[in-house]
Amino acid sequence: MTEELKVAVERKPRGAVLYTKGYINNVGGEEIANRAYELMDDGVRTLLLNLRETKIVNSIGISILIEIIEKMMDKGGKIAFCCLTPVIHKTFQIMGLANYASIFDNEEAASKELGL
Amino acid sequence: MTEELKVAVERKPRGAVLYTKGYINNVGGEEIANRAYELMDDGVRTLLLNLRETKIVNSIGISILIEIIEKMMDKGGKIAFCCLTPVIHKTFQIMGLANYASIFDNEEAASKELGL
Amino acid sequence: MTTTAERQMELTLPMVPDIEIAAARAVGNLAREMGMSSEHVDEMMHAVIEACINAREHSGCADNRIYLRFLGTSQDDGSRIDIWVTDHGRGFDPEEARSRRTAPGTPHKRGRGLQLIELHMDEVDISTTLNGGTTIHMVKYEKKS
Amino acid sequence: MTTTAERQMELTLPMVPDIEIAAARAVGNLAREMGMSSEHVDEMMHAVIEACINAREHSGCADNRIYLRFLGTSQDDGSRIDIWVTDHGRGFDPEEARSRRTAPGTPHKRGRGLQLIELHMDEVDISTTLNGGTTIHMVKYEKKS
Ligand SMILES: Nc1ncnc2c1ncn2[C@@H]1O[C@H](COP(=O)(O)OP(=O)(O)O)[C@@H](O)[C@H]1O
Ligand SMILES: Nc1ncnc2c1ncn2[C@@H]1O[C@H](COP(=O)(O)OP(=O)(O)O)[C@@H](O)[C@H]1O
Repeated sequence: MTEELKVAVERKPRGAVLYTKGYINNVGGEEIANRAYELMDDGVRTLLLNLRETKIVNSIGISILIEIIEKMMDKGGKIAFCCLTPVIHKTFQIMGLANYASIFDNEEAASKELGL
Repeated sequence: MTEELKVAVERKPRGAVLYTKGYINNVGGEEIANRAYELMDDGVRTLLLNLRETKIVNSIGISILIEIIEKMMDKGGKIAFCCLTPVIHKTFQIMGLANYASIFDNEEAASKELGL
Repeated sequence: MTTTAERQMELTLPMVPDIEIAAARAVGNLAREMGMSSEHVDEMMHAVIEACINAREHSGCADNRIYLRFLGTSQDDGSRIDIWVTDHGRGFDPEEARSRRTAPGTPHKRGRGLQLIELHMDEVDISTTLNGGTTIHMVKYEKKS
Repeated sequence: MTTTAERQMELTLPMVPDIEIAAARAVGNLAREMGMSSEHVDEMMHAVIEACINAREHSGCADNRIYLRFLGTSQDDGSRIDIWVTDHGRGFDPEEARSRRTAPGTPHKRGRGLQLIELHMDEVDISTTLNGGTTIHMVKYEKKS
């Protein structure tokens, strides 16, 4: 089965947006983590994850997202999410992710609020 | 289940093209027949069926297509098909439909050959 | 020859209009997940559609159900999908049905379902008994290239 | 209350990576065909994914198989889908697993699968015995609007 996650990066004046496409499982989560850590090493401190084209996540994938958030917080930066399906939004809430990452309905609102 | 067939008609200088989208079963076949008979009543004698967006047919649907071809032949006209998937093409051959209707790879080739 | 992966699906469906699409989609997904080529997937889907239509149109069964079983096996040299489509209906005489056939390619409005199934699949056998129902078993192979 | 339509699917899948997607897709199709809302479909798919991951990650079963059964029933007042996810593994103590949980919303890296399942579904019960395997049975309702 090929349920490979695709990640695209867009650098912004004051941060970056990561676009995901596909299933966020362990492998997909690691893929996002690698790209996020590259950006952090590059000095990015504000990162928006746009999950527009992700319809399914699993709890292992989400736990990797939590690790990324923790790493970014250690560096004094912040991570936010936008364009979640209702079920992914709900899942993020139970998993505790909504506690230290802001969640926005769309990318415009997120960019404005984050000052990207 | 809603597997409804959609049919769109485009009148051409010397005939018409019928575009189908979806499953050609008994209901879908009847839908195509109704549109085709309207066109025939209107004097259309060259009719191309573009099945570009049809991936599945069944034998009942095809038998209705054969009826349409027969009616058109009775009126001295002709019916042709284009943009069939390999499996639909093969199916048309066994069902005998390829015997009295031309089958083209694409609409350009069909229009040119039919003089639409 | 070692069998590396096997997956099975059993599906009971009510005989309602277009239910054959649910059956075809299920076998299509299974076949795609096993890496079958899209043309083979398409052929299997069309075969299952004809088998389900026959069960619905001809079996006259009382329980109004179609029973499907799909078995996918991967082997060293490729994969194989077995499909069984069963109804609890009146049964029929396949020889007699075959004798009513016209040659392939002859335009003919009905009586093509079984012929299409045989053409789309690599192996087909029918077990049917009078009032004991019908099972059509079909196999599709895909060799590793 | 009359039951107007019932469909059942049984699925045996090998425990390979991402196989949970095949399971989720199968139940998703069944639910959609029964007219369930897309949000309910999505919730069921996510619940099945977590149950399959648990079976693969924790059951330690020898046969390397996940057994799924989906039953869809339409009634006058709506529809209902029952899902069973079974493994032939080591079993576990659900009470003990629950006691290891942190409160919902507390960031915690693992130990959320069962919680997510309970949240996404209307009813969940687990039958599990030591070395006798685990079956998680879950139900989703959709009332006619
Ligand atoms: N499941 C079935 N139960 C009873 N009779 C069947 C079944 N499948 C096929 N038949 C018989 O075999 C005949 C040939 O079937 P088929 O080749 O599919 O053509 P068609 O369905 O167009 O008649 C049918 O007309 C029917 O009499
Ligand atoms: N099918 C299973 N077989 C054996 N143990 C299981 C099974 N499902 C769950 N468990 C046990 O229950 C615990 C809690 O599961 P869960 O809530 O999904 O969290 P996680 O999988 O993240 O640990 C697991 O750590 C495991 O010990």
